[in-house]
Amino acid sequence: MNLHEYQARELLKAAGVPMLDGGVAATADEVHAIASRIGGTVVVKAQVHAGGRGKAGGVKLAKTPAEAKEVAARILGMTIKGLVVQKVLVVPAADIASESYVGLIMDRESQRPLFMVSSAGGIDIEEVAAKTPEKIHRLAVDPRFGLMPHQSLGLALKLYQDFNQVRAAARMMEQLYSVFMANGASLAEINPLATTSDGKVLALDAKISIDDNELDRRPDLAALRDESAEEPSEVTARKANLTFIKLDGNVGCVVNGAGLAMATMDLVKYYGGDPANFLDIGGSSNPEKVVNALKIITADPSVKVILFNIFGGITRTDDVANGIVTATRQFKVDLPIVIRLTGTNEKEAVKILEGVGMKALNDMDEAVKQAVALAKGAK
Amino acid sequence: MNLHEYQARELLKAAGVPMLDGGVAATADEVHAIASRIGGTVVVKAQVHAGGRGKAGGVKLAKTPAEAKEVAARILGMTIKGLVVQKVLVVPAADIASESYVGLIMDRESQRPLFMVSSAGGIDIEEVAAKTPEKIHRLAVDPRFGLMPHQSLGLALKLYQDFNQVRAAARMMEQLYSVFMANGASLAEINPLATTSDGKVLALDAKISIDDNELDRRPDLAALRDESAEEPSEVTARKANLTFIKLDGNVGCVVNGAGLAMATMDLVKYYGGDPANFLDIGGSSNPEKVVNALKIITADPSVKVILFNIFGGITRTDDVANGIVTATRQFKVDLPIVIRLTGTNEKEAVKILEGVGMKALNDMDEAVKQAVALAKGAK
Amino acid sequence: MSIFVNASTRLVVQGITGRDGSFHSKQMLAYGTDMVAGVTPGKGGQKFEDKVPVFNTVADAVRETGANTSVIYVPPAFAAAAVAEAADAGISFIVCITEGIPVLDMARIMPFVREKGARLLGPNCPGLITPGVAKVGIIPGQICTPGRVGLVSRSGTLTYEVVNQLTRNQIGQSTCVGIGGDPVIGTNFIDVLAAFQADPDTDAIVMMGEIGGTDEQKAAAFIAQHVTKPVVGFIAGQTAPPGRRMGHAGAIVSGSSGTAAEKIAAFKEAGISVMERPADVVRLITERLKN
Amino acid sequence: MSIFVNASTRLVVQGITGRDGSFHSKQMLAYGTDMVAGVTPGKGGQKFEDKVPVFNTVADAVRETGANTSVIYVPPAFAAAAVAEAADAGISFIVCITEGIPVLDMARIMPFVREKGARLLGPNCPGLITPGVAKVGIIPGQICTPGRVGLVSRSGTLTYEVVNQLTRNQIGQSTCVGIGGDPVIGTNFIDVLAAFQADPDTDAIVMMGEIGGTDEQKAAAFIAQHVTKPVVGFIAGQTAPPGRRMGHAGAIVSGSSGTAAEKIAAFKEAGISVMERPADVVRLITERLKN
Repeated sequence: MNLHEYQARELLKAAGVPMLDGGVAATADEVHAIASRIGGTVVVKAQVHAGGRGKAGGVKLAKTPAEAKEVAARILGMTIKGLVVQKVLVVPAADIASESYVGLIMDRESQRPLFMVSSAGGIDIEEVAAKTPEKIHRLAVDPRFGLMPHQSLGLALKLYQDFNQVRAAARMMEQLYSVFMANGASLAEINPLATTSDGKVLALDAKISIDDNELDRRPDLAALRDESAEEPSEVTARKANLTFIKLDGNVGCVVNGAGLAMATMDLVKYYGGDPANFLDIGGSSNPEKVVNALKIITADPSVKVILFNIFGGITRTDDVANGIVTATRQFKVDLPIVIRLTGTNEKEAVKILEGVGMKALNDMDEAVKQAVALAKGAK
Repeated sequence: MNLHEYQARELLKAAGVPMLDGGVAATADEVHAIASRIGGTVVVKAQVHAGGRGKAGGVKLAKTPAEAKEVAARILGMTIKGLVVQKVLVVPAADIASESYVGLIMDRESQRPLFMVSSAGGIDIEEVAAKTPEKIHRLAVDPRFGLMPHQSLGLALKLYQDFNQVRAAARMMEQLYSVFMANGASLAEINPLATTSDGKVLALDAKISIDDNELDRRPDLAALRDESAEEPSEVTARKANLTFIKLDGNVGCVVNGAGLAMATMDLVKYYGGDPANFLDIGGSSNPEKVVNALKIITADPSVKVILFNIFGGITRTDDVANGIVTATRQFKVDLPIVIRLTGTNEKEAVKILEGVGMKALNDMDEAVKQAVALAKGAK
Repeated sequence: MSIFVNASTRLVVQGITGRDGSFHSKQMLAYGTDMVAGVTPGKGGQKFEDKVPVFNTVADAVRETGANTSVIYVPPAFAAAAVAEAADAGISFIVCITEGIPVLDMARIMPFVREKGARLLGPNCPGLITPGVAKVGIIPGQICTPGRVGLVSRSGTLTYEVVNQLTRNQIGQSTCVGIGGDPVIGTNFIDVLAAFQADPDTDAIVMMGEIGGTDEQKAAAFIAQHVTKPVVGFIAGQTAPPGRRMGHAGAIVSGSSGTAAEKIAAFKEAGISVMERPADVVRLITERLKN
Repeated sequence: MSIFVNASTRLVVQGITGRDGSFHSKQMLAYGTDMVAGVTPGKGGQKFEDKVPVFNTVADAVRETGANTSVIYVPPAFAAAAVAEAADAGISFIVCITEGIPVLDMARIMPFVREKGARLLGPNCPGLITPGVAKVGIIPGQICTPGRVGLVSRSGTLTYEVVNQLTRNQIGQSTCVGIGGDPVIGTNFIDVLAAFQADPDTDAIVMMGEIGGTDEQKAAAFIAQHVTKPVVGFIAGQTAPPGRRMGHAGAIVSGSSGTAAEKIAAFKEAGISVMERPADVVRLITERLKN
């Protein structure tokens, strides 16, 4: 789960990371009030879960409260990469002398939180990484010992010469690490970590993503989720414990397991069709999930056929069958449904489906071919 | 530094350890008020840094607030093992069904915090340990991983059969461990860990000692020190950064290093004398320390001679010589002083002492023999 | 023989009395797996299905039954601790089925598992099966048949699909292993490939990868250097949309790697026969075993 | 030769610019120790005494000077971290002089030091000296003389006392080692005894213990089993009052052990000649070397 910049700032601030005092607002009037309180030039920043806000016009300078209000009125409601801006963050404009980058991510390879720092920070950090990888310094932190003082100092020495700045940056890395670990983050970034012309070191922008698996036991973090900033169909899917990604085709896919879901989409393409979505109903079986999956897919008008591809393991195919039967009783499904079921409790599943006059195929290729043919016939 | 029971209770309570609600008081009237608030039978417990309070009459039951006041009036001001009772803790009398023991100590051998638990808790736990060591279960916790859930459960299973009690005890061990680690404890004990007749698990008494080396960076813990509950000469010594233990003899010893201090006392005894104290001025040299050491020793009327035994390493002997000179200028020292100095900056030290007409010996045996002879002559 | 589980596997099920744990324990028992114990704290002393003794702790189970392998079905919040408990109790092979374990929980306990000398398979994996001998996890036993093809996969149900293709075409398996797709896993492709290479009863290997990360490329490099047995591979996700970027850091760590095209190229370069669709496995394995 | 420090010792001083660090660094330099670097964060680029380069980090010092041994004089709150830094930078022998380090700090970093394969001497110890070759720590050089008696002690100044007795009587030392008396230390009696036993240039060993704990008894048992060289021992604290009890737990852990009488008995049983007073060392060593 991605946090908004203003939420990430709050977590970092509580840990002591130095940053400029700002405020978050949902209306242009609130922005005026905040800008008045701050005084001087401010930056108004769109709070959306999308990169490249600045280039999309979602970050603007304003010299006066009146200008801030005006700018905010333009940014609020703006759409950036499909997401509507609901809130803006207002912070004083900083007098930046240099920009560094500090990122901390859960690294698959080392299986540890990995620091990446560079004195060449700012919005072009990815280009720096691609073109001059030697400018990115890395350190995997052993969680058994935490970030040790000589390690944070060593990282900070890659960023600054002035020892006051080195110590300030080292402290911020320790704070960033503690926020990361304490909140089950999968990513925590400060970019830019800026020095001002009077030598101070400040976090000017922050990004934190929380591991979704932490949220069940951390209601405080789960409460930070801003559903208004997400794709509605994905919100519905997540609430139903489904993984759903909308695509452009017309074959609606309901599959158990991400690997098989991808392989099913690949096979739809292989046989000349176009998948309408990625939808993984996951491991544990629960008829309700199938009902929700069908609701989400049938809500997409471009879908012409629904393809179930279920290989039972931990998922019991009879549960899926029951879900299909329940769904078709709860609401009318006008689309053709092609069902492929095999594995755990397959016999029971077939019986259940046959009981309502539905048929289940056993072969994946055959099911996909049928679904593609139906989708083409429906055009 | 030992905490009082009521202070230890506060740390444990903040960590969530279940215990009976009580109050601490310095006067009998306050005890009356607390007992009235609690209602029913209470226990009034002397808050002193000494074991065997109960046997010394420092722990009493009282059925009414009036009786509690009366009991408190007797306990407050009582002397237990040389320490005057300044405060009492008042807690409800618990209906105890069983008493277990849970202790956590920094263990030299494993170099880890070591849990010791026994279902045979209570005041006789040391006898249990001596006579039936198999009743004490031990677990050294690896600080890299902390106390893992299966470990706390395993310990709790040594104490209880009822699984609600097992889980409650496991949780308390986790809380005890977190208090131990978060406060730099060298010891944390719950004894008894009691079950009440209605099956609840409660900490009825608690003892925590903080590593003295933690106190510099933990003013919150240092503030818990109760100097009124300590031997005054030892308070003075500690404030002067000296390690001082009063003994029964008449040869006052000022030595640098605990090992040499003990060997000096042993040698005093070897030559027929009796040391008046153990006093270690420690490693780093500082003339002020010597002045304070002399003040503490000369305050003891039984001292007949003062013996310095300084072997310079990190301690510079010239600093010690300067300290002696400063002290004898600041206040009159009526006792004979035998000085043995050797090691770092020895030549400078001898020169300093000779400058004020004092003599320094080079040999430890000779110095001790002289001091013992002077002490005997003074009798 | 087989890899990781075989006739001397003595299995303890952690979370045997839970919904998923009891369902799959019955299936493992029915398959003939030598299940010697179950663990559910607080339920020690019970018997599962009237025959498998249940203990409060894995240590008790090991002491009383000599269990050497464990499979974990406990809820995500407790699963990493269950892995640590198994490792601490001396279990040498631990299979964690549980999905949704916080990644940092795993990052914290993995070093402990390694220090204890245990091997962890998973988490968030379907486990493994040595057909005809032992099933540890949730791979449906009826789709497998004993034989000499080893299979390793990052995904669950896709594994079943391919195993099923093999079995329907009378190509038996030595062991089928699902390594799981979580960021922190105990056993990776290379570990399994090395085991299959060393197993005298495995003649060929099927490897099922996915888009994302670079594990498949590393495995391909390992195969080129160390695996002499024929390998057939698949990459799922050729038509999948690119995953969400994880900040700048995600882009910096992974660079441009992780696409299906890149992985397929790495496979081909390493001499791996690449399946276009799951059903291709039969033809390719047959071809490679002929040569 | 000697143990732990010798002619190939290349020393880095952590905390070289502090009060104690600079004082003792001058003494170590004067003694002829091959001091190649100093470390004080923020003072990188300076020179100590116009010749020893100062670095910001131990890693820099190791890379630039090939330092292999470190001695630590940093304040207690930072000393455990300094030990970890040295170990992480590849220093193989670390001497920590600092007194007053929180015990849990040491308990937390000791496993790291071990994993890095480094040996730590101390903390809260006087260091060690191989007379005529290298002094690492604070043992006064002028009281030592080269020779063939190895000395190990839990205390600082008591060590000096005994070394002084030896030197004044023309009994030279191979290496004198102070292990320190903190609850958590890196090198114990047994480690040093084993090193002396293996050192071809050590003929006899002097071991100085104290009351408290059971390290001396364990060392005596080790000596009885593994040390063939003559050993002379001392226990300080025969007349000391019993230490304060550390709750019930302290009593349970240590039982009745820790008294001088018990330790002296263990020494005698292990064939160690026991000194009644420090000056006895000369007579006893001379006797034992004759036989």
